[in-house]
Amino acid sequence: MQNILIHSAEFVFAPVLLPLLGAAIVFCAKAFSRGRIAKTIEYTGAAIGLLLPWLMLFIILPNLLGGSVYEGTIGGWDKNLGILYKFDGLAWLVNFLGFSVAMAAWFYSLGAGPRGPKFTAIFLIQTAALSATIMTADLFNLFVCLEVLGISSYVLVCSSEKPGAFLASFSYLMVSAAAMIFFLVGIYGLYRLTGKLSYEGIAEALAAMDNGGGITALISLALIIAAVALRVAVMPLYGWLPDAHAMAPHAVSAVLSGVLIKTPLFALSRILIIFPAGSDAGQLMGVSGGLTALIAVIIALSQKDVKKLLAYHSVSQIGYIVCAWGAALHIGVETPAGLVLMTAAFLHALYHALFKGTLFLTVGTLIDRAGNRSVYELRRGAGILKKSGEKIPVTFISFMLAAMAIAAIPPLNGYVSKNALSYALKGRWEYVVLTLASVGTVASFIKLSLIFFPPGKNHNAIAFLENPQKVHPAMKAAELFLAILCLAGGLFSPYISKIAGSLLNQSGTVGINSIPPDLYSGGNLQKTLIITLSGAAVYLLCSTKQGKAVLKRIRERPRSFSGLFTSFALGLAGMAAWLIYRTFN
Amino acid sequence: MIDRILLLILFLIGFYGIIVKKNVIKKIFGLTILNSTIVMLFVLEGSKIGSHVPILEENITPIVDPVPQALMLTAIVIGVCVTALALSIVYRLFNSTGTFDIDEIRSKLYKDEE
Amino acid sequence: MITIILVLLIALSVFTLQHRDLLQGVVALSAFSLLSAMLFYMLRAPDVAITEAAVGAGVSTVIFVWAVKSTDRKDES
Amino acid sequence: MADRMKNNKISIFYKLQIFLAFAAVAAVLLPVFLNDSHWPVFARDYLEANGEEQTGAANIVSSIYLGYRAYDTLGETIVLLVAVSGTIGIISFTGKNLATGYNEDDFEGGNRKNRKRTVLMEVVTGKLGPVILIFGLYVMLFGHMSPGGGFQGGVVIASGIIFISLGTGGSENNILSHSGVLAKIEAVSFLLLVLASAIGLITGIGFFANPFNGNPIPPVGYIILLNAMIGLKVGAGIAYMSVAMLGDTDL
Repeated sequence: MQNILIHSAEFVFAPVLLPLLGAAIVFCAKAFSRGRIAKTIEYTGAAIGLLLPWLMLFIILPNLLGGSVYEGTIGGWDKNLGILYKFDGLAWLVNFLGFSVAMAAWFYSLGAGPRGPKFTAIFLIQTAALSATIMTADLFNLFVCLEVLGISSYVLVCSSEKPGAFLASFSYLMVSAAAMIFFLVGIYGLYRLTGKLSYEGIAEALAAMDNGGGITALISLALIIAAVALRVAVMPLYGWLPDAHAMAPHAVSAVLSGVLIKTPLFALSRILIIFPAGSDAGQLMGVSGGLTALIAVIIALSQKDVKKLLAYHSVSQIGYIVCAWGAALHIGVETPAGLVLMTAAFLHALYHALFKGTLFLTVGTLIDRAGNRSVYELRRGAGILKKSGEKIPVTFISFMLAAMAIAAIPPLNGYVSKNALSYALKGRWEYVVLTLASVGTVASFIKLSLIFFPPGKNHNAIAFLENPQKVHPAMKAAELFLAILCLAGGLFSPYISKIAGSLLNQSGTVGINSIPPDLYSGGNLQKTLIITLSGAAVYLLCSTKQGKAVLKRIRERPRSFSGLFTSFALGLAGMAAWLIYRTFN
Repeated sequence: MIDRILLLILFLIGFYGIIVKKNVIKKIFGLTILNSTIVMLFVLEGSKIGSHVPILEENITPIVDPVPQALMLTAIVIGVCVTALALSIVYRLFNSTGTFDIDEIRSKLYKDEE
Repeated sequence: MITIILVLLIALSVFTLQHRDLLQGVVALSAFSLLSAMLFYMLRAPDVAITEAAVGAGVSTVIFVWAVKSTDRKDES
Repeated sequence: MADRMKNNKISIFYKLQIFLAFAAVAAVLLPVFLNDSHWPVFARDYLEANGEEQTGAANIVSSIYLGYRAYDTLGETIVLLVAVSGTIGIISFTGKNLATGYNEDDFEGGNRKNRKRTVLMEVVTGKLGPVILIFGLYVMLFGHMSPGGGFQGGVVIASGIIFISLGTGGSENNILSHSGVLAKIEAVSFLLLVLASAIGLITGIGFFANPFNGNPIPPVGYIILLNAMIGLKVGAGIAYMSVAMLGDTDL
């Protein structure tokens, strides 16, 4: 047994190393060969980088469930100088989420593009950076990981070759590069105080000081939180996301929305758990998460571009996750209530990755076939897809499953995770906010679903592409894979929740289950029915003349490049002021 | 002390370049300045505990703190990589809009969408 | 001495950002990098100095010059 | 008139917004910049005592860069790799036509007709190129005991390659500055770098662990190995990018 443990300790680097190896192989294939051989090598590299790590995750799962945590220094150096890593249940879960969605998205890109070895290689590097980000326990290494993650996603957003994509990528690049410089200032502050770079080293050294590091430590922490929160896109810092996610190629959008905005969040929780001020920071982030969920869904309801609508929904759904995540950190993740909240947050992150991935892929398939992205103009989507050679309406079915999941219709996964969130947050103000946001979600998905159905009476007919491209089988397979996972996530949720709960549970409290015992009770179903009906009512209200005028106003609110930086600066100052206020009062 | 105040001013100048200047190339200038500032801050402060370069020869001590220097090597390179990518994106933006003004680029590209 | 260099750096950065001709701005930025490389050398950080000189003053100047020459060197605003 | 009033209003709002951002940043950063606590000496003392012994490098910065924190360096190399291939992919798509699809498979140089080049420049760069190349190799391979290392050496090598390409009149005439060759060198050295980081996994001493322990190769061998690979990768990558940029302008 001892032997197996030592041996499997090397497996934890597989999710970082294998995608890099795959990327290197793909680059070599690009440089050395052409045609069929290059394609074969490229696909081999992708299999090494995406499938193999995913399978290896299952080899180490029993050990992690048995309570072992892999940690140490990379290269075996002294722990005060080397880079610490920690592969625990949280890392496993985030890796699982990342590789599942990345695999499906890459497979989809085979049919829909962007194709080519360069795309595959950068996609693999991005995946490697995702698992490196969640594994690291060192501040400067986190900086490097976030930069790798960032630079690969700027390139991937550009790869759709739309002019709008370049602007979106530029805004994203500028604001997050500037944020990373503030992150470096945060590292400077903490290194100056403690002389350490690992999370544990810094926390220990700060605890040893008589004033806990004073204002400098708090501000440094705020700088780090703000820079990471920008990647997560919570309320004041979300401005870059909608454009970038809407303009990216569909496969990349699925990964960006599904995985990329959640990984930094869970990586941040590693820092906040061990810092004394982390619980206050979690409280403020929870509040902004709740507000994000509600405000972003209102903006989403007003959107015209289908992918932008989905992108704003990503902001809204990340708000749900941050809300529960922050509350969990505030209570303390060791406590049973905190653990329930954290598990619910992760469950929603996982399920959101699945249904939002499906939505981006299916809607992407349709808008490429139709040549139109407007939610007000595009109609008869199912017919267009049929014309593109889809005998069995796979795309339509997958879309409907995912849309019902995000609108929390039983028995799909969204119903489970949203109920888990409500159950965990019961009796708090966030509960009300999230319920209101759910109403908005239902309304906007009724609006979005119309693109698949025949037009109403007074709908102006618009021209579509004459001969839509055929839907590639790989695209259908990817859509169906994710949609089935959505359904399975709903049906087998008790097991999934149990596994997630015990992986996140490090203190050994037994019997944590974040799924409410009365999941399918009359009360919950009734609540869902009320939410759905009021969502429909909100939709009807929005399609009136006044409603449309209000939505237009929201849609055309002023947005500017400098606004991104102002909101970052104000968010940063707010976080710093809050931490100082809480510590000295 | 005065050095660090000057560095803070330099930092704010870089931030000014990013946020106020309309020309995208100047925004990238600002980003470069920001990046250099934090590198200087790290190296400047890290050099205060020693008087010799961190290359060990015949017990000449005390050396300056080598850790910030190693970190800043990485930071410089990452900064230049990001700059290069940003410039190539700007090149493409210029090719499709013919201007460097961020507001004009924005209104030209997002005109048909809103 | 360090203070003087820092003041010079501030002057160069203001020039870079305010000058109408982008190409001159690039040259000033390159001088900025060289001057900061000198600062690093004085601060006993030869490795950082070499990197800043090679990467900051060398590579990034080449890329900036390329970008400005292949587009538009005047800043109208 | 109304329009002007509106503009005025927007500009006041805009100024306020900029002012707030500045005030916020200055207020937040001031205490961090002005913190006067004593700089920690722990890491310095430890490295002064053990750095050379543990890694074999007299240059302590190198021993951190490629020893204690080599994993960061791998990440940095990856950032450069992505930046180079992303930049080339973005700029090699020339012209104002904004077609769909990601046509990036190959970069073949673009048009080189309008290059302004003088004889003086050709002679000087052509003669200087090999010297710079040798200097780059020196910086790259002696990074463990003198300032420099793989990255810096790589950049110098890249400028040597560019000089040679300028001196021999067009990059296709010279094997070293041919973009295909550079891409091959870059890809292979990246593969070798990833494999070098994994040597420890295969021999069972852990990821990124130093496989050389003085028997027969001294531990510093690992740093030299990494330096060489990073140098080749960086040199090839930056030269590749520069050749691509030289391709369509008269720099």
